[in-house]
Amino acid sequence: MTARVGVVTFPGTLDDRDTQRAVRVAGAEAVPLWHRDKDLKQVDAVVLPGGFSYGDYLRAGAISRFSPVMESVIAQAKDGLPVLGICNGFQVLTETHLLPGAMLRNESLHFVCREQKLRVENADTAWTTDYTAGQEISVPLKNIDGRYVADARTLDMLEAEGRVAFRYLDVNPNGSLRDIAGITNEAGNVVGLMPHPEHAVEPLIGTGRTDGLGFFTSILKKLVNA
Amino acid sequence: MTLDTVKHAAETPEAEQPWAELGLKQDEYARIREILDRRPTGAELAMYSVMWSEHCSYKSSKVHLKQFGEKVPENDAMLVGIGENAGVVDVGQGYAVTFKVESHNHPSYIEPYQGAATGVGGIVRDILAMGARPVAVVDPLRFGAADHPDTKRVLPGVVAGIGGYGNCLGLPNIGGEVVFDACYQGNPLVNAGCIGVMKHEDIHLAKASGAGNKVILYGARTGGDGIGGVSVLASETFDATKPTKRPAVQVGDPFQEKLLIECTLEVFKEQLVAGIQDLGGAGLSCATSELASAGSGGMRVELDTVPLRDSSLSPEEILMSESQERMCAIVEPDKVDRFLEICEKWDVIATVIGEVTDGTRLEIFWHGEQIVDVPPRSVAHEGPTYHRPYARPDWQDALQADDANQLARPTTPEELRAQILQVVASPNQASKAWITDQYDRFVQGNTVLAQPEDSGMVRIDEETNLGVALATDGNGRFAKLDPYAGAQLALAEAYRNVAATGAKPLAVSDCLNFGSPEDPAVMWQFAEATRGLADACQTLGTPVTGGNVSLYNQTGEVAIHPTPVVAVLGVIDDVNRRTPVAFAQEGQLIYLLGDTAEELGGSAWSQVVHEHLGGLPPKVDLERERLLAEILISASRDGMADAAHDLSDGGLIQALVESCLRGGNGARLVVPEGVDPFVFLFSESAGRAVVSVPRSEELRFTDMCGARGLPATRIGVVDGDAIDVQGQFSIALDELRTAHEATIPGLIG
Amino acid sequence: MARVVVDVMLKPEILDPQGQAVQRALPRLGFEGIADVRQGKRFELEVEGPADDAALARIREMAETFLANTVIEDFTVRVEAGS
Amino acid sequence: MARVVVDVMLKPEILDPQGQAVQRALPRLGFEGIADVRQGKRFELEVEGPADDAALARIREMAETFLANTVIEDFTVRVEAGS
Ligand SMILES: Nc1ncnc2c1ncn2[C@@H]1O[C@H](COP(=O)(O)OP(=O)(O)O)[C@@H](O)[C@H]1O
Ligand SMILES: [Mg+2]
Repeated sequence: MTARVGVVTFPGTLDDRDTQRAVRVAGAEAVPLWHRDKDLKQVDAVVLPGGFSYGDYLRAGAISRFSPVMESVIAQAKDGLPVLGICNGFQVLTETHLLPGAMLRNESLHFVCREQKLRVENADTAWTTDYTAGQEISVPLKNIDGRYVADARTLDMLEAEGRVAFRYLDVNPNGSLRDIAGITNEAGNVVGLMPHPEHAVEPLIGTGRTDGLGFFTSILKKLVNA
Repeated sequence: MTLDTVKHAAETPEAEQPWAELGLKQDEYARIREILDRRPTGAELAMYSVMWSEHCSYKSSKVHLKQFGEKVPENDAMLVGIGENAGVVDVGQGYAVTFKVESHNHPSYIEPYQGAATGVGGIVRDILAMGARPVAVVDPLRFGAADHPDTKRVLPGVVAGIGGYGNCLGLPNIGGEVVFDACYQGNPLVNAGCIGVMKHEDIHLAKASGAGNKVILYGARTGGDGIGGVSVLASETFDATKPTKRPAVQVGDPFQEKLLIECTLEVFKEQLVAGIQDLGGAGLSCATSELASAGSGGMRVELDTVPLRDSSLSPEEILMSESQERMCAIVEPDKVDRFLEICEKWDVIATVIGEVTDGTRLEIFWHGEQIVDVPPRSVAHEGPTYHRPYARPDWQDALQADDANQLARPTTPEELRAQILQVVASPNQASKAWITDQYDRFVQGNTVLAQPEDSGMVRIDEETNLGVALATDGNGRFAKLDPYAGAQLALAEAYRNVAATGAKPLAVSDCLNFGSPEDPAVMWQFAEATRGLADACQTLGTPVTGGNVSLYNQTGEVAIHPTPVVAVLGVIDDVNRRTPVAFAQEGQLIYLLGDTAEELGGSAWSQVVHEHLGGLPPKVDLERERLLAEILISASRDGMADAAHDLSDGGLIQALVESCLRGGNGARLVVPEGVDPFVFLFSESAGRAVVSVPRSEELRFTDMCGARGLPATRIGVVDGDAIDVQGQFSIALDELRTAHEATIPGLIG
Repeated sequence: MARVVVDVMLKPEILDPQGQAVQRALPRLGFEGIADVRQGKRFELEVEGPADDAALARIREMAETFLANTVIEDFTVRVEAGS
Repeated sequence: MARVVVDVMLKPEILDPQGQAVQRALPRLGFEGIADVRQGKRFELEVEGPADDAALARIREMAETFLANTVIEDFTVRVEAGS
């Protein structure tokens, strides 16, 4: 038995096919989900991939958040469905308030594309058990609205509860507060991050490293062992 | 205002018409009247004027471009040649690849962000219209002097526009060029290229056949964008005094284009399309007349069915509008419903605006009244042809006599070292990361190599690891010294760059950027460059599959350097065998391949150290280029070289600096006996590359070079954290890195 | 038809790099004496029918849930004078 | 200190993809009756000293040359009421 991981396509999503590939490389089954369908096809987990859904118009993620598929994702995430939001997917998750905070334009005001070093701070979420806490990984990062912000109380809470899941190392590429690259919800099933693990699952392609594969093997193990 | 119908035109032969304002010449207007046997209607005049503009009709250039077809080399790979939206080549395993480079120069000067953005949008639709999924873009750019205030306006806007549009489409940017030169001050060059991939059976052509088939316009609504833009912006030099009531600037909507791509690929997949054409310059005028002209019948269009953004547009304006993100498809009647359904799925507006007829005319109606009745070929394919006079300029001899080899050279190792740092830090030779880091190079998950590699490379089959590579090059300084040789050097460099990564060069696209064709000196440059490129393509066996011409790149009397930009596409059977530029392994041996002569004309050194342009460009030896490419490809395939970097502007030292910095390793070098260190490091002789060879492969590698007659000189070893030239100087990598990387952010950031 | 304007600005406590970039550039362009710049968004909505209390209430809700992200942004709604 | 507001909007004839995307989304969110949406920028400038004619003239020049791209955008300058 293998796990079925849904990958949502919104209009303007770009990394859906890459994410499906990453799911397959990890050994799970990738199930395409369409923004207009409420039906999640009984998947065991959902990834909201990167891209520019609705052109990032208004605010990144603001329009997608209201799609039919998100109604189901929001409802089931609250019941424990594992959900991973990558880049634009992370932006959608903050817009839905499944994750706290918000994303603003990069401090440099430019789009930035680079190989980014991260520290995995929380290796207990549904998507990070194949890493060890404190592990350093390098994956591609590419965004223009990637500056994570939240008020001080929220940030303190995230820190205190160990919910800062990933932190930028060496360079903070977008001015995110407290170098936050990704966070998790309290239950650990909903995780969002700006960098792109799905672009780092095959040697030779992209950065030539496979540091991102752990996200997809983590969820597979969790689901298969469940 | 009364509608100028065909009937009305026939009845009012003497009515005054604004043909001159629309950019037509008197004899052209007379010819239109002759073709129609009456005066044209306003709508017809609009169509002819825009389709007969330089930009759309290639009227000054086509007598020269003909050579690309006449001198086409034997090449089994060519599936679709010049004349379609883009050429198509066979890359094996049933795959076909289409690619093309286009210019969006004038619009990008007026409005850098939108001009560049819509340039990307336009070339992507060209590729899409061939039936292919776009998989990567490249962007060869030229700006004015790096420290000129206007460059600070134009460059960031252009880069943000290319990134803003391409990133949002999900197309990895895998290469390009950034060149600064005062000659481009008022005429920056924004060229954009795109690669698309399809299976052989999916190739689509722009033609409308089959009476009764429907004409479907889909994508964005039509607004007043760029009306007159084609003729005003692309075909004449600017006339700032002319008032425009409609925006001459098109605004791009990359989100709409992304939907258009996905929607189009889906209708292709379900085989719902009999013919297709993108809407670019000249909008509907171009799409309808070209589709009808290439097809077998006529076409009838109800123009009032076109969805509008601005309801005040006149029929003439609708025909000329250059609103972006639109496509036009020919669809069999029983497939229309499914076609519209797929458009709805992707939130794309689609409208049946007409049908293919069994007649011979393109007929356009406005609320039931006929406003266009023309033979489509006369609009689309039988425009005027000029044999413009050309003459070698009288200054050419003096320019060539001003020999760069006579310039003062460094006299001490310290001076040589200082000049190396100066060249490596100069805007043209410095790292372009500040620019290229604003482009997504990872999206689609198939990028094997991207900037700053010698060529971009993407995997096109995940099972077999088949890949394609693309490099673009052009050196306006060389072309100014000798346009014939300059064009060949551009080709040679791109060809070499592709081979350096291990891919086999297959085919060529080009973007020819020149000044005014009405200047005989410019026309001579153009004639020489096209002749040079066509000859070289024939020798190298790489056909020109398509391209673009941009003329009138000049301010007043002063033209830009002749700037032929050449893109070479290559194929590699297994991307695992690709060769990067980085010296990643300490201890490997560095070999210089090829011969170094004393060739400093047009060189980076002469520009940076002496602000000099004169003499002759490096000699072209195409047989040598071919041999070098074969060696580089074999070395990659058989694992004999772990790194390779072609030598071009900046010479050997530039290549070494780049390979060392990329790999994070230094190099210890020895100048071969009897060679002048300065010439060794700075000469820009063509047909050369450096490679790093594992010690275990040395013998096999040198045997191969020896057996095939390619000079291979062992010049050093990858080692340490400095570039150390024995008996000369040493420069720490840190110092080189700072020099190389700080320049562009310092000037522009 | 009435025109309603929704202005959306970052909350004062949120760093506004766009505004700052503008402000930093001003002296270089020869404009002195601007102590602070904030950059936000302006939406112009054409409302079918009158911009009465009911319509404005609906637009306020739209701003609250959609046009602004109230985690980081404040907004104001007003009927454009003269419309 | 006075606050001066510069509103920058795309010219009416220029395509506004953002405004269009917002407008298209509204019915799905249950907001009917909005015929058109245009999205622009709002700059709030804190001026040292009074917002007198001279200051406004300078700001107008700043808007013309810098804050707005007059190839595609229009702008208005006004002193914020109450400041
Ligand atoms: N505008 C650009 N967009 C993308 N890549 C670029 C651009 N300009 C330069 N590059 C990349 O930077 C690298 C170095 O460029 P260049 O020095 O022109 O290469 P070469 O001399 O080998 O042709 C190449 O990989 C090139 O593709
Ligand atoms: Mg190169």
